[in-house]
Amino acid sequence: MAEYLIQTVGLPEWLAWSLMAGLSAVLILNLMAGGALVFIWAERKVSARIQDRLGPTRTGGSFGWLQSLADGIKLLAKEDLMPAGADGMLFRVAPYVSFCASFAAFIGLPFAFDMVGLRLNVGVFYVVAVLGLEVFGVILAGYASASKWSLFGAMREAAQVVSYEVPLGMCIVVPVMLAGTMDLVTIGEKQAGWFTNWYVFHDPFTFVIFWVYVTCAVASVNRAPFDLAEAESELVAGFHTEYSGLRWSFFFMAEYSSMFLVSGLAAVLFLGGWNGPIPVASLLGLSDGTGDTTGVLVRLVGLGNLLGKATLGVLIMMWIRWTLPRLRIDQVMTTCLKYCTPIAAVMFAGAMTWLWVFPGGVLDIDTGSRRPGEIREGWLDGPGGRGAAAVSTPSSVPNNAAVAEVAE
Amino acid sequence: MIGTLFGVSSLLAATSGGINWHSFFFLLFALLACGLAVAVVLADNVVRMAFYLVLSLGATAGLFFLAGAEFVGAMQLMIYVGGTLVLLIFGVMLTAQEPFVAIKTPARDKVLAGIVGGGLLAVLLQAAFTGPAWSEAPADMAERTLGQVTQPSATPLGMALVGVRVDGDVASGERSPADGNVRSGYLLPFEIVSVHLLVVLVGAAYLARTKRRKAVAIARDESTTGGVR
Amino acid sequence: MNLLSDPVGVSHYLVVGAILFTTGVVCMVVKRNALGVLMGIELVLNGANVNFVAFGSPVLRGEQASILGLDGQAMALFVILLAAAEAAVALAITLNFYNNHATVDVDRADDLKG
Amino acid sequence: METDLGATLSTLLGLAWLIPLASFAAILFFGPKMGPHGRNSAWVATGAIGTSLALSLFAFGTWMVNHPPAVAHHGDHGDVHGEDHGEEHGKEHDDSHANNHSAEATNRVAARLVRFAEEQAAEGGHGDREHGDHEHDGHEHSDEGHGDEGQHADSVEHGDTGHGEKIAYSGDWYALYRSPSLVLSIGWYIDSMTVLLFVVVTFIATCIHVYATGYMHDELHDVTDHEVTLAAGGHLHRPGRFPRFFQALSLFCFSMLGIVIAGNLAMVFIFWELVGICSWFLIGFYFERKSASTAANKAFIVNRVGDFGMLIGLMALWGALGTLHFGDTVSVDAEGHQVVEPGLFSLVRPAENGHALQVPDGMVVAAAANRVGNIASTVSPEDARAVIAEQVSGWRAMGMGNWLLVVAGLGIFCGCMGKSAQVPLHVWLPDAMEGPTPVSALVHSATMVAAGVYLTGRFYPVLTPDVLVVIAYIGAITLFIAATIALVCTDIKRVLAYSTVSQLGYMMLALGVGGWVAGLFHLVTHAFFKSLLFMCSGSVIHACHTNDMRRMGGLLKKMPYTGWTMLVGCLAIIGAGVPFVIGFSGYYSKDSILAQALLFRQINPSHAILWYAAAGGAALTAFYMFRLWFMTFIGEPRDQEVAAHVHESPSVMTTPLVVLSVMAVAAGWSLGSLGVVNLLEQARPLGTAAGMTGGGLLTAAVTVPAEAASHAEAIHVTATWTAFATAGLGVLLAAAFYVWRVVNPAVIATTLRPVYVFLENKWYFDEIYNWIFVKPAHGIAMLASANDRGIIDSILHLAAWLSRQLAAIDAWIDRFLVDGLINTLANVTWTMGLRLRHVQTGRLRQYVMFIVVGTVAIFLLASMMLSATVAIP
Repeated sequence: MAEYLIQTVGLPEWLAWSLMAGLSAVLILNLMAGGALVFIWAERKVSARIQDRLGPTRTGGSFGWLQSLADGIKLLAKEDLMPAGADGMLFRVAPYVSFCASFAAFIGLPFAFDMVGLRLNVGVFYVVAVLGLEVFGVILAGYASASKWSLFGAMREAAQVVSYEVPLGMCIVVPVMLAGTMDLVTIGEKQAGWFTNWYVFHDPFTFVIFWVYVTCAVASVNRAPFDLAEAESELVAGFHTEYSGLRWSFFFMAEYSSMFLVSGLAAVLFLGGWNGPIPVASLLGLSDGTGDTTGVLVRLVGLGNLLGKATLGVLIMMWIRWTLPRLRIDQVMTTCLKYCTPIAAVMFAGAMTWLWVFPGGVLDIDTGSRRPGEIREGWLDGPGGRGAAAVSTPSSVPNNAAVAEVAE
Repeated sequence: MIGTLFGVSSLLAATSGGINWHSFFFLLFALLACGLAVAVVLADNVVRMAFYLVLSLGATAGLFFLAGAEFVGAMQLMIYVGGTLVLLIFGVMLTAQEPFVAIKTPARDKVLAGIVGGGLLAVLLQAAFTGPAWSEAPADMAERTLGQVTQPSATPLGMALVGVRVDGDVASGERSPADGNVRSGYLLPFEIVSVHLLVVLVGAAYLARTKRRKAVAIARDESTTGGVR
Repeated sequence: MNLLSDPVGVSHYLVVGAILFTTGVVCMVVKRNALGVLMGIELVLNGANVNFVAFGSPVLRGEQASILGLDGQAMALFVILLAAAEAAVALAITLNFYNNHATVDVDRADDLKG
Repeated sequence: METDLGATLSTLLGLAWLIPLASFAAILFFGPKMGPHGRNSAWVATGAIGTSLALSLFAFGTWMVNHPPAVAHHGDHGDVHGEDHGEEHGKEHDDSHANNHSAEATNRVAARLVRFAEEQAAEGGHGDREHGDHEHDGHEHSDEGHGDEGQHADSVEHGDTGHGEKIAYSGDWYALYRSPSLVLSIGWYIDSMTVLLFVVVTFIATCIHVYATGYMHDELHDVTDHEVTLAAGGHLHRPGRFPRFFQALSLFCFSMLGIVIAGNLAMVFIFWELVGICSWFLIGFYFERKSASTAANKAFIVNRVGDFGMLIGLMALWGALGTLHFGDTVSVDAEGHQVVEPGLFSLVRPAENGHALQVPDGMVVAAAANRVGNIASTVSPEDARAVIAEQVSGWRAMGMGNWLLVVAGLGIFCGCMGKSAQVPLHVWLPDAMEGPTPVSALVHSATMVAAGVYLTGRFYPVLTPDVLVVIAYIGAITLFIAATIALVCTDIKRVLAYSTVSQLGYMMLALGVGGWVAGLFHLVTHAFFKSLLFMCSGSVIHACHTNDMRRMGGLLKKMPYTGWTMLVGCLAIIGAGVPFVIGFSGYYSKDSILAQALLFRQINPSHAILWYAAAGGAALTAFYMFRLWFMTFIGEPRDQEVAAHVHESPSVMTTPLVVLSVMAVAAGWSLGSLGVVNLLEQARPLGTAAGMTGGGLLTAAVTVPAEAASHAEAIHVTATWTAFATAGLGVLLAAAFYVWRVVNPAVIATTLRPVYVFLENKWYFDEIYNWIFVKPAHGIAMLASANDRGIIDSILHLAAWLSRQLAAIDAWIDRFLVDGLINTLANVTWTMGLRLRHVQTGRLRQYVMFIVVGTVAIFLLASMMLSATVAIP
């Protein structure tokens, strides 16, 4: 989008970059904070509806849509207490660790074509890795609180997350394999066109593995029914028993933003990313690859798509939370090791076989986007690459653009 | 985000000259990594040690990203940090009871270690600056945009791991996948490592299985007889 | 030399690696806690990794790196993998040690001393 | 087609040959584990030999289908002559000689020789008038003989398998040793005789295996041997050896079949020794008994004497001819065309010579060594060969190398004498009866002892008239001596043993006087009825627990099967039968022998003694056989307590008796062309159909008549009547002695005391040998041992003493210098270890420290050393 500012608007380069930097930083931060607010509100309403209640009605009008804001103010106003026996430094740092983890994870997540904090060609990997760091804060919190409830909560969480990363990884490998790259943007591009190109519909195996992914995602952000870390019925409030005020709210934001993150990841990996079910843009002959106004508009539409999908995912998580009872720790482990992992493994093998049998997909709909194999070779155009070996593809445009900028 | 920050950095570089932002971020991460590593040494509490270690490793991952090794960086984050996570958990588990939280080390040991470590460091640093080729950066270093990925590494690494080399020598031209004689890459080491990992898992599970009764009994009579001499 | 203005070369990375390595060694020497020793090992390996990556890095070495290709990074990968394996086994051993001696103090692990 | 058949037969018979070996190995390794006390090893062995029997029968059938033997029509029409187209046939034959000996040519020549034989038979004794050039005569006679032989001649033309042709397949399975001068190989030489003997051997062996499972059942549990008294007093008590028995039996079958199928003399010799060792095992089966072990050793040693002669024969053959193969070896050389390397037979009786016996070139040259030397010294090697080649015929005319051939024949025959217990090497066979009766039945009557006869028959074409005469005399003497001894024996098995010896003598005699078919025919029939007789005696012994006939008697009612089958056996052996109508198997074989002997006497009057021996032998045979039978089965039981618990043997023992008795009756019959005689006639060696004239070395010139001639009316009738009369006489005498008791044997014994004693002591053979060989040997041995102890040992002791002194010094050095050194070293190491132990502090962190320090130190050192080369900024 920086190109857009430079080329069309005509801003100087440094200004364009700085604007973009500020913009994306602000966007992500607000997405997390505001998103947290919205989702907390939504959670209240959803749970209320599911439990046949009304939920918040008064604060800020009929829907109580200021409820979360009020809560936020309250939390800001609260005093940050710290137990006497606590390990002060760790106790203070823990919330920020979790928050930073989920924040850093957002850097890799594309919201639309090329609308990404930093386009890494190991995007998926990066996101998952960083997301895994979130639990770190939780454990620190659990330990530092010097309270056995917290410790138990933290231990459970650790065990759960560490073991659920295995099936999660397997699920994620499948789209990576189909796309032939770990670059989330490319993965998204490859699903352009009709919704039949979404990887969830690529073949039966991916369809199954999508649901495995959903399960594992819910578990890895320890939402109900996997929220053993804060099992209020057993451990008062789990790892954040001793927390209050802003630190507590940081945990909360971290949780909700990681929910959003895994939903977004699901959207990008399986649900076509920023591509709508019907390729309106490409039907109209517009492309999101260009740097001009139409391109930006198309990308904005894509942004809408992605946010919609992610939100839908979060709502589904809420639905699950308020519908299913909490599992025991052994049931959690069983689900992971005896069900998710084997199923994921089998589905992985199946998808691989499918790809081998039908290289071009079963029904070969022209997606109007790149065919497999072109983008995969895109890296070859880089400086160390094989020169004119592969056809130059738009996926490598940003690099070249950057190089061009440097040249001028 | 980081990318945009890099943008800002290049902007600043354009305006106020002087500062090389690559060096800046390198310095940032390097200081973090080394400082936290030292913190690891200095800390007594196991859990804190682990915490510092994780941050240090994270910073190192940052260094890797800077050096253009994204895949390794991500790998570092995922595995090392994950592994240290487990370390941490064990630390918590084993040192939950007070006496082990901090096991004091005699001061003279520390001093001795300091001296020896100093010697080692000296040697290593001397080695680091010996090679003339290492000390200066490549020519285009100055004007390369920060965060620009000169050569994506994930795919060639993956292909190298499954036995096809498309990097390095291909660029230098004397070998190319076209004319067949590509280096076999890392297929064999890859297989070996995978098997090795499996074995290690099994072995670790076997070692760590609970056999408290016997163990305690052994420990007791060893303590009585003062061990085998 | 002004670290901020001068471009970063391989040897800068080597310095970082050296420091990490030394710290790791010192950590191994100083810590009586088995886990501490393990962390020292992790640090040492990490320092080695820094060197590997630096040597193989196209950013730092430009065209010279293209002879090495990605060997450095591949090495780093293997180091990381083996480090994970080593951590698993080492932890298992530590646990065993703890089961047998009810402590994690490596100085108490001298049953076989001469 | 022939090669196919050859391959088929060799495969079948080879399998039949090897299966017993397999069972031997199986029992050897797993015998004791086969059921309780290795009971099942019997079934393993029996199964194996049964399989061999089946295979042999199959091979037999195959042979019959491919080469149906023709009815041997003989001299009975030999006297008719027809005058018609002979010349062109003669021509054809001549040019048929030109090409190398293809089967076609050999067939023709063989046919002609047979016809020549018929002529000569017709002309009776004056065969000796034309000797020297059979070839020419052969032509004339065959040319005349075509009138009635027309159809036969044609059949010959068409290469049909009529009689008088030799069909044999030979080949090698595996070469043990191959060098230009000698090929030792495991090979096969298969003709109808081989097939026939395979069937006979496997058949009898099967019967005896079955029989033995019953007979040896004592060995199934621990045995108390009452014939062995221990030094400590009491009898030997030992575990049973059931598996061992059948193991040895299997090995024996393997070896025997090996002899039969052998394709060359070397292989024959190998298996010859193998059967020897088998018989050693089996005779010494009760080796705790002194008698048994001595008997075993005796048998073996006596056989060695024979084998020594055989070795000489082998050397003579190999040295002079360079091959030991019977048949020709056809191989394909590098250029791809066949190379026929002639075997013994075609060397001795080359086709060019019409298969008439001639001294092979090799022997001639060997004999004329000095002349050859002269030639070689005068002319260059390559044309020396040519010179020698043209000289050879001349030297042969001078009779050179003749004696070499004789030596070879005599040598081989020596081996046969040993194996077939011919005088003077017959002494081992009666003692061999120490072995279990089934062994006597199989090894020492039916098969192994027949091996000698078989080999003589197989080797027949190489035997010169001199050798044949020797053989005949040996046989005659043997048959007479053995028969006389058998008259007075009281041990039932010994009687049979001596009868065996004498029957073997008959066979040898038959071979000697030119009755090739007759001898082998008797071999076959004798195999059947003698094994039958032995098994019957075994059954009797089994019932009475004694060998002594004087304690038997009147057993016929007690054990009918045994009795009647034994009667059949006796009738068979004496050759009973209705003259010219039908008879037991022995009737045919013995008649043919007698006829041949008679013919021989007519041709060579000087050798009439042979005929008398044969005829008298027949009478004696009849007498002692029926003496045996009467004493055993007729009259009153002489020993009540023996007769008390006598019982018929179990059916597993009687069934083989019945089966064998059937064979003993029917073995001699021939249905149309299917009969032993015709089969053997088919296997007759080339050229032996004709008579031979020769001699001069060992005897005066003698003519061995053609066997075909003995079928002439005149001779045939006389022989038959003689045989009948003598046999009848013998039987009547026996009856008079032991049934009607008109004569009391005791009285005779007293009146003819010296003769009786002489016979009872077996002509003092053992004593004589004892005095001549054993005693001197002992004397020499004593001298040797004295020398050994007195002189050599003392020297050795001195040396030993000296070396002990030396060793003492060494020991001192060792203990004080060497060991001291080592010990000090060890101590130093030990103390160092004790010191260094403390370095191993077991403190992890210290180790790490050491590592680091070491690294730094090494680095510093290295950089110091390299600092000269590497400039460090």
